[in-house]
Amino acid sequence: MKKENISILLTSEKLNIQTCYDFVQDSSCGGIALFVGTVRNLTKEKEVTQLDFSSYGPMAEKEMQKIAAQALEKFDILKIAIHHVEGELNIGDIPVIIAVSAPHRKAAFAACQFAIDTLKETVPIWKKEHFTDGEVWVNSTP
Amino acid sequence: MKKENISILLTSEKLNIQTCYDFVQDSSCGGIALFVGTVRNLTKEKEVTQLDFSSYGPMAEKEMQKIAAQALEKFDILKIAIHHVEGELNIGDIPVIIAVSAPHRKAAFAACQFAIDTLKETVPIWKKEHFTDGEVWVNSTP
Amino acid sequence: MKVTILLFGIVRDIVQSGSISLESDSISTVASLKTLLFEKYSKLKTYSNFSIAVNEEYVEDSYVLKNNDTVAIIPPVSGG
Amino acid sequence: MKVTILLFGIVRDIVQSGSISLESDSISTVASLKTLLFEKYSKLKTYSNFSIAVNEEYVEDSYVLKNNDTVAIIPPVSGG
Repeated sequence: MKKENISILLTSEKLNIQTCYDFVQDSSCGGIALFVGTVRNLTKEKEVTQLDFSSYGPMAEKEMQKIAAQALEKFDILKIAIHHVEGELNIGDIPVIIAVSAPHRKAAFAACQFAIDTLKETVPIWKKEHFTDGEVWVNSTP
Repeated sequence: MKKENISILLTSEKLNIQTCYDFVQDSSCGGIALFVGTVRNLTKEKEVTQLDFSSYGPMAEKEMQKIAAQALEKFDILKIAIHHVEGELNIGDIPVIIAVSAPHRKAAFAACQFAIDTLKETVPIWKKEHFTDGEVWVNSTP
Repeated sequence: MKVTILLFGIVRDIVQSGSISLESDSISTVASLKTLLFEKYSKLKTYSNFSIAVNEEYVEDSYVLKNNDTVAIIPPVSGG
Repeated sequence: MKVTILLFGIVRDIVQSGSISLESDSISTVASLKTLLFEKYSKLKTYSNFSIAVNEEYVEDSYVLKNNDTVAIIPPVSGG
């Protein structure tokens, strides 16, 4: 596992799909799988007006790095980028992009799914949804 | 299944990831899965110098349309784009892009994999690989 | 009956033509057309692993052809 | 022993602070710290479904704390 095959980003800037693609693209790979999260306007029939992502920054970056390293170990892939936003987002904005390149597409898809599934379980980032009538921390019904 | 949720393109122009993303993106979707094929420089240890894609154009477009329609029926997805190139490509160029949006990511991934797997089985497009010492129609060992 | 036959990929290279026209009373099903083709273009026997499409749809060997159908010989595809 | 405790998400809202400092001789493991926290911040009992990280790594309740450790209370994450 080589560190130069991993791109981790936690930023308050807009995420860029082409940046992730360009990082993982390589002449030895036959396929690139990408996952792009987008802010939905409906969660359980309530209209989301805005989202806030807050994070435990240093730990979030470490956990994203771990996921990338695990993906490179578990799957026959070449490079992986995991980029996540913090701060305020609106409907249609992109909270997360994951890009994976591999010699063969099956490994690229598997690693991309593994990365987003694991990110949603382990990376200390929290999403607060704002509705017209209030707000809620997602996943946090006490 | 609505036709306006399908974008099919067979072109000799360069493919564009953002175009596919923009087509499928929708405020009701939470995730977009993309697959981007890229031309590899190695097939069974031989260096590929160039690729030619030729197609049975009208039928290829029909088959791509069928795959998109099947994906919309089989999976809980919103929109799908299937774009493919014909003509000459070089190492690193993009022969195919598939983009799928869905309320939930699992369906987006499944539909994207279904589409590329099926495309590689049914769509009448043929790839000729040029090596330094000859050329070969891929998949066509007589 | 007369049919137009489109050739692609390796089959086009073998026959050295992109399109041929066949007129014969012995054409009825796709299977009968194949027999005729192998007689006229014996090189095709070296590469018989192809599918057939009629008017841009895949068909089986039992498919019954009509006059002026456009038949396509589809060697194993390799797009993507 | 003294530890700094970082709060995030819903827990930060409950305690109405992003960071608290705790000094006590009864702190040893993460479990003992939790007991102390629930005593001092009884509102936390309404939301006890959180994980603990020490110095930016997830740990179990049996983890033994050291002086000046940075402890983070991690409610269920919801990134992505």
